Amino acid sequence: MNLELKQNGRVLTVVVSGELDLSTSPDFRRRIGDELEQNQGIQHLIFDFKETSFVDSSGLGAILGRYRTIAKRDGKVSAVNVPPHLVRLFELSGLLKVMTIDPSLEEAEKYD
Amino acid sequence: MNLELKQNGRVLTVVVSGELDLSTSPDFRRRIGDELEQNQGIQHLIFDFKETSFVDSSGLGAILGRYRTIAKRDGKVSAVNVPPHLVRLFELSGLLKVMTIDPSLEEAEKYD
Amino acid sequence: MKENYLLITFPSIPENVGLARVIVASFAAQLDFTLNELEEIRVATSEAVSNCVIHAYREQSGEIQLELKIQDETLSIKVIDGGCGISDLDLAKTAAYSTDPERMGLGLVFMESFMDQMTIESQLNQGTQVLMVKKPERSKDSNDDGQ
Amino acid sequence: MKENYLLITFPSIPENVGLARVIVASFAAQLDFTLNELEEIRVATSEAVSNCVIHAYREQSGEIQLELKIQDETLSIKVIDGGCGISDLDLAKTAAYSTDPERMGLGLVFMESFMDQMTIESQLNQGTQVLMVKKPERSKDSNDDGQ
Ligand SMILES: Nc1ncnc2c1ncn2[C@@H]1O[C@H](COP(=O)(O)OP(=O)(O)O)[C@@H](O)[C@H]1O
Ligand SMILES: Nc1ncnc2c1ncn2[C@@H]1O[C@H](COP(=O)(O)OP(=O)(O)O)[C@@H](O)[C@H]1O
Repeated sequence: MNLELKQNGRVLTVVVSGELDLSTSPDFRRRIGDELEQNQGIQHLIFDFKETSFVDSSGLGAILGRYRTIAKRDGKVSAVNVPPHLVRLFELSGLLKVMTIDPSLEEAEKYD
Repeated sequence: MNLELKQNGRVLTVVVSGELDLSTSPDFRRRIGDELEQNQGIQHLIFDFKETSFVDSSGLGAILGRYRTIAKRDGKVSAVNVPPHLVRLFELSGLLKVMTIDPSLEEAEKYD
Repeated sequence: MKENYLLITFPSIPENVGLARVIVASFAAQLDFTLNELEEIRVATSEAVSNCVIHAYREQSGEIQLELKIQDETLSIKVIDGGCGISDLDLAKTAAYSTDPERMGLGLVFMESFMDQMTIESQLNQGTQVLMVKKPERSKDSNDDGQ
Repeated sequence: MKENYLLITFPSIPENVGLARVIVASFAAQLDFTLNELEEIRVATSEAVSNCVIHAYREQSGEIQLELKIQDETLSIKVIDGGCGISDLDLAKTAAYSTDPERMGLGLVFMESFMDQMTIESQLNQGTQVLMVKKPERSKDSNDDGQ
């Protein structure tokens, strides 16, 4: 897994590439957690899943964990470029109750 | 493995895609063997390895076997679009003593 | 090809979860699964093997066995650990139930919904054995004797 | 990650040669091999496993065992069969020597040239065990204690 973090105003965009599972989710939690802690001005989180090849329940848990921080800041979590097999996992897991799927990065960035 | 056979005059071009190993070389031998038998007018053989992901000594043996038929017809065997890792195998195996590597399909087709 | 099998043993470290997925997916590809079905098999495998790493052996490291089989155009995957076992199987299968507050409790749910069949046998302090079975949809349409 | 292993057993059918390559390459990728080195490992594995299928068991079907290990940033691959064995190891290793007129006699040559180390033990009618070892070039430059 590889993460690319880009901040733009109050929005943090995270491009997730590769596999998000038991072995990579600790790094995912730490990297994004550190960024959110060091930068209290971040209110919204956008995940870009275009390059994400695999996610399982360990990965979904890691995504949900980041939501909790954002919720405390009254922010929004959204996902863009979600491949079909991930849409189904997001649905089944109930993650879509707290994370919206946006049609494009431009659309998602309007939260700022 | 998938094979695409195209005849043009006395030249048969074989585009090899996928893996040429113990499990696929029998099919390789049979398909090209049948074609050469049914069509005695074919004198030259060009292998296009652009889409070939893997070859081992079973595959090299299958290629060499086709050369024997062509040699009886005083023809030539050439290879085009050879990926670097295959060049090395061709060298080590001595296959380059009987098969030339040509810079392009157009060049190879001049044998006709 | 009609029948095949693959027996695998490896230590319960997180790095091997991805390896298990690759192995199972390559083995499963010998049947006529769609890409979507292979994806479901990858998730189910990932959940089962992750459970051995996290729950069965916790901090210690133990061994995980994978037994893959192809028979009657059907894939079966057995995931076996010699870990702590599960005390209440019905509770464990409940959606959102987890003994770990950091986790979602969805592993067994995914395994059940992505495979045709999923059964667990477990004994406390002895270990757990999960059996998952799946047949390609495309092979279900055809006659049972294959082609 | 410092140490890991993977023990695999499967029947000696040609379809499993490709599977063995995928498994070994994914396991090897836990070390710092270049793509070119991984390619060499794939060829060596393919040759060793093919030999079990063709020579060790011939028409019958037997079992092949793969023992993969990562230790000291070094990959070792053991390929074990319970087949006919090799009567003259030096002869077998000779380039272009094969007991099968259809084959090139290059398998053992490739295994030797693509791996850092290759050793064979064999007993007639008992079986053959091939051990191949390779360390990433990039790890050889650095200190032996890794980083
Ligand atoms: N192999 C196992 N060994 C021991 N306990 C297990 C095993 N698999 C599952 N469990 C138990 O079942 C519970 C539910 O598992 P699961 O649905 O996969 O969710 P999660 O992994 O998110 O906890 C786990 O929290 C754990 O207590
Ligand atoms: N696992 C094995 N069991 C029995 N004989 C083997 C085995 N591996 C190699 N041999 C013998 O060694 C010879 C040389 O092997 P190799 O260099 O791989 O070439 P090839 O496979 O083309 O014959 C084979 O022809 C065979 O007689």
